[in-house]
Amino acid sequence: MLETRALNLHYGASHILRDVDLTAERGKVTCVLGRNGVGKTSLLRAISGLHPTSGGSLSWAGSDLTRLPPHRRAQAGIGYVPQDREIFPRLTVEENLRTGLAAANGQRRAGLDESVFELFPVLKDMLKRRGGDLSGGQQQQLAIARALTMRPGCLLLDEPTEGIQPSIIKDIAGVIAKLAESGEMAIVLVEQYFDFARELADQFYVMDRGQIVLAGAKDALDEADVRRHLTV
Amino acid sequence: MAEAETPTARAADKLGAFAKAAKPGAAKGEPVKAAKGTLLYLDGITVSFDGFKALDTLSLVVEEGDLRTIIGPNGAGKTTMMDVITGKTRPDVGTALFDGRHDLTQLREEATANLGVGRKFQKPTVFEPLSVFQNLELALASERGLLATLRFRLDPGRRARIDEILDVCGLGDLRATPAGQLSHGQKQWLEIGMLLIQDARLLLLDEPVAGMTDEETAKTARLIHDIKRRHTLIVVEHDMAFVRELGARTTVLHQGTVLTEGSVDAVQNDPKVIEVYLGR
Amino acid sequence: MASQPAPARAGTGVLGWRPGAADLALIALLLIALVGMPVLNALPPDSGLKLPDYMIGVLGKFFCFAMLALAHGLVWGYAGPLSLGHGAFFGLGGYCMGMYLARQKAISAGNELPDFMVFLNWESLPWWWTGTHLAPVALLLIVAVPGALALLFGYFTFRSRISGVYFSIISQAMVFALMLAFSRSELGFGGKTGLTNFSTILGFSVSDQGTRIGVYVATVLALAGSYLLCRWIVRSKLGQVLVAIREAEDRVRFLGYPADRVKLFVFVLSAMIAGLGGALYVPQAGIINPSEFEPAQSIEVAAWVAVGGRGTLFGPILGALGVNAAKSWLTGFAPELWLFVLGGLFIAVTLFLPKGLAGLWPQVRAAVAKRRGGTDG
Amino acid sequence: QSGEPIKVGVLHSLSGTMAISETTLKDTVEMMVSGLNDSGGLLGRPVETVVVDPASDWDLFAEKARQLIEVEDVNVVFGCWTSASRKAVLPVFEELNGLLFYPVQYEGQEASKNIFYTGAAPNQQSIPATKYLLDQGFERFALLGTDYVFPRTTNKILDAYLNQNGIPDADIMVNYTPFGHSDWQSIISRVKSFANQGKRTAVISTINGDANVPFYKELANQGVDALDIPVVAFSVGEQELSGIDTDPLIGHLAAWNYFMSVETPQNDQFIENFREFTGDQDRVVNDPMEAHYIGFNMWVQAVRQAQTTDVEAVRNAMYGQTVQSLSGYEVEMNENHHLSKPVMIGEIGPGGQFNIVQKTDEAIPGDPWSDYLAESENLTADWTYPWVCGGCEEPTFADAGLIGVD
Amino acid sequence: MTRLHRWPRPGRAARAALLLALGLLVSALQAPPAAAQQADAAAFAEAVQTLATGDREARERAVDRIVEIGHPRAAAVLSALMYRRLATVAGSDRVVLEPEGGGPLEDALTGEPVENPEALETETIYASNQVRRKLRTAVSQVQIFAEDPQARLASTRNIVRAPSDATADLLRRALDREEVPRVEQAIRLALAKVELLAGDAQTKLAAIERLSGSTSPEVRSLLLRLLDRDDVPAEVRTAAREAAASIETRLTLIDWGQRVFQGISLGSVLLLAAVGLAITFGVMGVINLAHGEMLMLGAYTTFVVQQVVLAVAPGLSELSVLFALPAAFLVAGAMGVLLEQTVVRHLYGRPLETLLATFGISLLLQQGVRTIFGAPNKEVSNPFWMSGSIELIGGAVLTYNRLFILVFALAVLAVLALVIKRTTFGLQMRAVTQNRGMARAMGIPSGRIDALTFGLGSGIAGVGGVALSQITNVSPNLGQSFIVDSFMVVVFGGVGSLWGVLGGSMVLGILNKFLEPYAGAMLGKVIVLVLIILFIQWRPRGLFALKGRAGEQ
Ligand SMILES: Nc1ncnc2c1ncn2[C@@H]1O[C@H](COP(=O)(O)OP(=O)(O)OP(=O)(O)O)[C@@H](O)[C@H]1O
Ligand SMILES: Nc1ncnc2c1ncn2[C@@H]1O[C@H](COP(=O)(O)OP(=O)(O)OP(=O)(O)O)[C@@H](O)[C@H]1O
Ligand SMILES: NC(N)=O
Ligand SMILES: [Mg+2]
Ligand SMILES: [Mg+2]
Repeated sequence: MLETRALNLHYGASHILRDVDLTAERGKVTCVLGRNGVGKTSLLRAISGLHPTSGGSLSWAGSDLTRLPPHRRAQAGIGYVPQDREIFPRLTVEENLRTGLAAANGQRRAGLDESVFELFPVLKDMLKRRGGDLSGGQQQQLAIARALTMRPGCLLLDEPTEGIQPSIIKDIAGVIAKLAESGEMAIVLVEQYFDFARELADQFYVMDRGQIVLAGAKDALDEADVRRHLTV
Repeated sequence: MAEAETPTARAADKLGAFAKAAKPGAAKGEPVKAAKGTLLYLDGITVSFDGFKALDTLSLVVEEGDLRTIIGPNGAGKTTMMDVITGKTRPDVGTALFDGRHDLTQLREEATANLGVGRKFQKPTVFEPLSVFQNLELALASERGLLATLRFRLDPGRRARIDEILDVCGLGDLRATPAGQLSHGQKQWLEIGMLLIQDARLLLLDEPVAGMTDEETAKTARLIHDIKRRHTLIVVEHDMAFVRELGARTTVLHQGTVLTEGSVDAVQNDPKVIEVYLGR
Repeated sequence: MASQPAPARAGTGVLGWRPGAADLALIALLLIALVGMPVLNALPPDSGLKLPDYMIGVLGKFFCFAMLALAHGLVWGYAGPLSLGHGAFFGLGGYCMGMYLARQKAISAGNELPDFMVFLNWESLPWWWTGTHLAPVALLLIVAVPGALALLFGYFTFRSRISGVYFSIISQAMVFALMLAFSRSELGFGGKTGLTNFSTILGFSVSDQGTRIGVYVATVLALAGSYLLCRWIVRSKLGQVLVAIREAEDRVRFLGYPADRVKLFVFVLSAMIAGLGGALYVPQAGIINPSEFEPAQSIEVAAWVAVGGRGTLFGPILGALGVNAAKSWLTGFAPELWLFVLGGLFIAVTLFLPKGLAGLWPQVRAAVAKRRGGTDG
Repeated sequence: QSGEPIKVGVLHSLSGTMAISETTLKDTVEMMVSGLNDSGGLLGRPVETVVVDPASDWDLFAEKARQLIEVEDVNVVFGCWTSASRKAVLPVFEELNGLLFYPVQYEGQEASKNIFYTGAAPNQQSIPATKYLLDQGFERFALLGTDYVFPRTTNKILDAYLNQNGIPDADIMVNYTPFGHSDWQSIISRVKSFANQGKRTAVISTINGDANVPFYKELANQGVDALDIPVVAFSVGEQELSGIDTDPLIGHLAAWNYFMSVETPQNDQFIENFREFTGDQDRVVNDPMEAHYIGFNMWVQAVRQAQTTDVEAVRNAMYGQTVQSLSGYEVEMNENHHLSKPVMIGEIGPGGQFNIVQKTDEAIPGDPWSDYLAESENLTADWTYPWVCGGCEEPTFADAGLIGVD
Repeated sequence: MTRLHRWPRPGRAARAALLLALGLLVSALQAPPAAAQQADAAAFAEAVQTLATGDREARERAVDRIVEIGHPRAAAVLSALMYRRLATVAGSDRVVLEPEGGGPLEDALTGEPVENPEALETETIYASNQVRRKLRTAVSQVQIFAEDPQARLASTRNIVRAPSDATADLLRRALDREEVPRVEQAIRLALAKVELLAGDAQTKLAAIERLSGSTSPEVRSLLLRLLDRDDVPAEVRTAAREAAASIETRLTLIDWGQRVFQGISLGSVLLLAAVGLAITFGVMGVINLAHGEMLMLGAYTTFVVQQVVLAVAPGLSELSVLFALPAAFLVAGAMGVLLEQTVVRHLYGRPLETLLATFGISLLLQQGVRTIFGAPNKEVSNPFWMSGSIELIGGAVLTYNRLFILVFALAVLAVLALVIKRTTFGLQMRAVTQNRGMARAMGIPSGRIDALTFGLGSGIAGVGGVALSQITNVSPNLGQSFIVDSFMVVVFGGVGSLWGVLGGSMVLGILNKFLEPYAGAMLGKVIVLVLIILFIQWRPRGLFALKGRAGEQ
């Protein structure tokens, strides 16, 4: 279980996250919604450790991650698909995927898990192409596949459908659901595409101006309520 | 000089007026005849990288005043096509005639831009250390020459125009914020704003609503309907709801060439499109 | 919002220094330099404040370096390209002046050829020395030659979109090539020794203290003029375009700005300012030789700018003055240690003052603000 | 000793490319000064060095020279190595009427009133060395030099000298390389094929500084044997050789006015003192150091004679001063500001020392104006009445200033 | 100035000395044995004494005298003189020598071992060039009949250096006896050279015929000299002209080959100088101006290791370069790690600031080394297996040190390529440098990887410094003289590409060597620099640039 308690984050002098409490359980998809600029990405960056927090705590599977550097968090099982993909541009697709093995404990020798290619067949064709040469959507697929090779216990997805063609979005939805169902993985999904989110989510958090303004299980939330927070 | 009009004031009410005579989808390699009033005419464009053809004898015609949506699988070549139009990528073969006179494939980026081709990039690129306001000021339609730039004055008319666009993009409060500090979605809006204020004849929008909320998506659609009366637009998107909302003539690219072309409905129900793109 | 949100005065802190303060500081500095120093120099020798004669020359050289740094900072700090070859323009300007001075000396000795040519058995003056004995021609060449090189180099380089480290390194290649070429005695510029042992400038004896002060004052004024010119440019919209080019050159092109031409303009202008600085340097240093073209020398110029503060106009001036003063003092005061101090300074500045000396004040203010913000945030 | 210290400026590069050669000269002057103080100072006053670092940068040389004279008020400066640096400070010394002791062999064609040249003039080094080669039957010469004024001028003189001795231009090859040149492969193979034409060939090297180590290494590796193609160098001394394994170089030559290997008691003493002073038992000494030794002692004598450190008075007192050189010769300062010195030719021997194969019986007076060049053969340098000029064909009868004042 | 100089290296010198001894023994046996022996012994002792104390001319005469007398010790004494193993003993008129191949000192006259040699203060007798030339001639005349064919070859070569009629006779006699084809051919050639100038027209023609296949520039100039003479018949003239022309053609070809080798070898030096930079600059993007100082550290490590080996295990001194390789890697690598941890680490993402900081570091390191080791050069000797050269036809030579450096440079590059492309560390290193944050998010410990990467680049530079110490100055300025070239290589080749470093260094090396003969070293370099500038206009991202989108990021 991933748990943040009173998480705070600053960019310089501006206070971006204010006392964010969030819980994501294994086997569930936890969806974070909110308008542009409310701090969703910042929240994921705080969890992955890429931006230091200025207060609060974070734990995963019972152990405290608050003070750990990002690579230790990754090794502890936090996988991250960032919003702007962050592909290693001059590594080939295959090498991009291999970077995930650093965190996949015990898997380093085993090599790549072929199953990602079932989800993203285009990557299989492009193993030797450099990541930076891929089209935007291909890069997005690569970013997801790369995170999966880490075999994370907790997967953070920042708008994973952005720029991806509809048919693959459907597949991704299927995979997310499957991963969650297997009960192995906690999934935190940041999404603007409401229908997609609604279809997958077990639990919602709605953010506004750096705060959680609404939270609850899917069934417990009123869609109109949520939508209200998503409009200006 | 751009006179101030308020784009948001116009409702998206003219879907119907947009009906254009459907042209037969050009088969691969077959040249398309350019009609009168054609603003952009891509003819047999091929772009290859190490033997891989990102565009394969692509031909496309866009009329003056057209709104054209382009969809297609990831890697179909949509962004590459925009790269060719704006002079970022030189095709191996083929020409891109603009306004019937200028071959864009022979021009440098700035020349193309000065002919009136504006672009919003797939990955938002703004000038990070400059404020939102300054980003817009840079994009503001004006003489681009060296001396003109040196003499440029921000008169009240221009200021008003920037304020107006800030409003449209919902960035009014952030006008003094360095663009580097914007969130992803805010950068998207800034880019759109920069495109609008450029007052170009042909606007290329690469995935304008990626990362926007549904409401913002709708707002963008309205915006596009509004400006299409004065500009020609090519919009690339994967968000089919948005594409439907635009309701424009749609071209489907696949493997670097035109798979089919037609109204949104026709395209959506095309089994080939469903096969390669929409999924079942 | 102020009436003119140009980058240098946007007040966003992005470009560092608060403009008014920089201008005031510079005005104060130049006033002291312009009036104070000559006055101190004119004091009687036994008064404790007397500025030794030679200090005027030393200060004058610093101000020449400041012009070079200003020129470099204009390109690097605003438009982005990091030149590791700016010594080329400084040196060329210097050589043009050196040619004039060498001819003056030859003429005063009744010769057609400067000493070193006589020495190497040259029969007649090579064509590239034509007219160099005339002050107006020399003055023209001082800006035209560096400008022409910059135009040539910049035109091809910017057109080919050479940027980043590639630009830096080939600019280094340019200055290195010049160094080797000018070291060749056959080129007719005095080889490795260069041009030295001058007698008169514009008819005045170069060793006369009055002439010295004259050249010194001219230098300070030239620096002030260059500063104003640069300031005007970076505050115009062109300055914004420059910053935009620095950040995302491609994007600027897609907006229709002629990025190459803009960069070229600034680069040539910068070369001319550097050339003028070099020209004023020569009568004060008493020598010009190919060591001005040494790559390390040009790297040092970048170091001055960085120490002073990249992205400002005031910073490079401050950096050049500060580093050179430190160097001049230390080579006499601690001849065996000065490289440690200088090296340490460069490291310390980068680590602790990322925006250079000019960024010190805003940095302090930001730190204070942050502390305050932290308590109430 | 009491009173205001007498200040001695030291203007040698302690950093940059020339530090390799010049730091030892700084050490030498400091050692001499400390010795002088130990023995009671000068005119009853202590002597103090003012060391500055011109950092191998010739503008800085000029600036530092000015600083030494104007601000530090030094009475004399010992400094410079390359001719280029000397040319840079010359106007400063003339303008401020300072006094410079320049300790390095140089190309001549210059005689400043404010400089005492304690190194060799061409007729004390390059000409005798070339004559030695001619005497040994060499008929073909490769003149290799670093491209600057010393090699250029030296080669110009040697070219004229060789021509006058019946060597045609076809048998003279001239090549210049930049400072610090490090890839000598092709030049040495060219020299080898130049030498391979059946005539006995020698190399005359005016290669300076850093370029020498790679030069000699390549020479050794390409198997250029001193028995076949000897190299005689004018800028290579014990100091330069200490960076090279000299085994393969045995027999190559150098010409100087002093070698560390001369066997005299004062030389042994000097070496011992220097090693003690620097705390390094492996330090070598060389010709420019000896030149400073001579120059410094002469200056001290002149000051004592003049009873003042005033430049004019000391300058006048310098003429005719004699000092026992480390090699046991009596060397004298002439009116043309050059010394009479012995000339020695040595072959590189084991351990980087030179075996002296020829030395003149007498000290030879230095002549700054070469007799082998048309433009200078009639020039005379003499700073005493009636000549009073650094280079003229007839006496000027000008006021030499202070002559006769004690 | 007191010890006998250290042993000459094994190899040519030793071999020749051995043969000299043998050869002289032969002549010694021919000397009148019984009667004159007493008198000879006295004369011999006197001559040896003269060798020790006489002036140059006296020594030359003494050499003649010793050859004449033919004393049984003559060979040993002369070879000892030639190879500087002959010494005087302070405080006595005794002359001693170190025997061929080592062993205790022995008395020069008697060959008896010297008692208590440590107590003696000896001084090597130096034979000047003149004397040694004399010795060499004396030696070759005897040696042409030596048993070792190698010695006969060498002697043949020496003999024709100063041809005379007597030489022709000697060569003919030698030819009669010769059985080894290789030597026979050499003698024939030598003879032809002599006959070319001395013989009648018929002999001359035959000689020209024999020489026309030669590749020696010396032969060509002999032929040309023949053309200069008035007393030569027309047909000889024609033949000589043709022969000279054909030699010329061959020489030109050889010359080109030689230049290519020189270019490649210069290229390999550039490669070694630049390859470390390919990591710190090419991969990490740090404009590392302290790179040159890492080379310098490597070179100084070589010096220190050499001193240590000389002190601890002098027997291994010829191998000290090999010990220096890992040592230099560690020293420079450790310095790299230290710098990364203290300075560079704080500057990632600010490449231009690293330029300033590393410039500062370079000043510090330079002055630090100057303070510790002093400004003058340090001696690093070449081991014997890296000294000398292979002689090819036509006077072309391949020097061993350059061959080694070439092979070594390629090996270093290959190892580096393997590390980068094939190992996990290499992958993580590239990932970290391309996107530090994301690499961390992928579980890669970027701090450690960064430090190791910078350490690797620096360590490799240190290893390069070991090689450079073999061909250039070991001085505090060493780095400065290579830094500009290193950057040129990396940029010319294409930043971030190992192939680029290889291609860049080789192209620049060869270009340089082809321009140098026409333009001179200085102008040649200027032209190369201008060509680099022009080339970059054409390929703005270097020879091996990444194309496409990935290259822009
Ligand atoms: N590097 C930065 N420096 C300063 N402020 C920043 C920075 N990055 C983001 N911000 C600010 O922090 C706020 C939250 O940004 P964040 O990226 O977390 O939003 P988001 O919810 O992910 O938005 P979006 O839906 O557009 O991706 C925004 O208002 C943005 O302006
Ligand atoms: N430099 C390159 N080298 C190799 N392949 C490239 C290069 N540049 C682009 N490609 C390939 O060209 C194809 C077209 O890319 P493009 O970006 O135009 O696609 P797109 O239609 O915009 O896709 P998306 O919807 O994902 O943005 C992709 O398959 C991409 O991998
Ligand atoms: N005078 C010299 N050696 O430069
Ligand atoms: Mg976001
Ligand atoms: Mg795309």
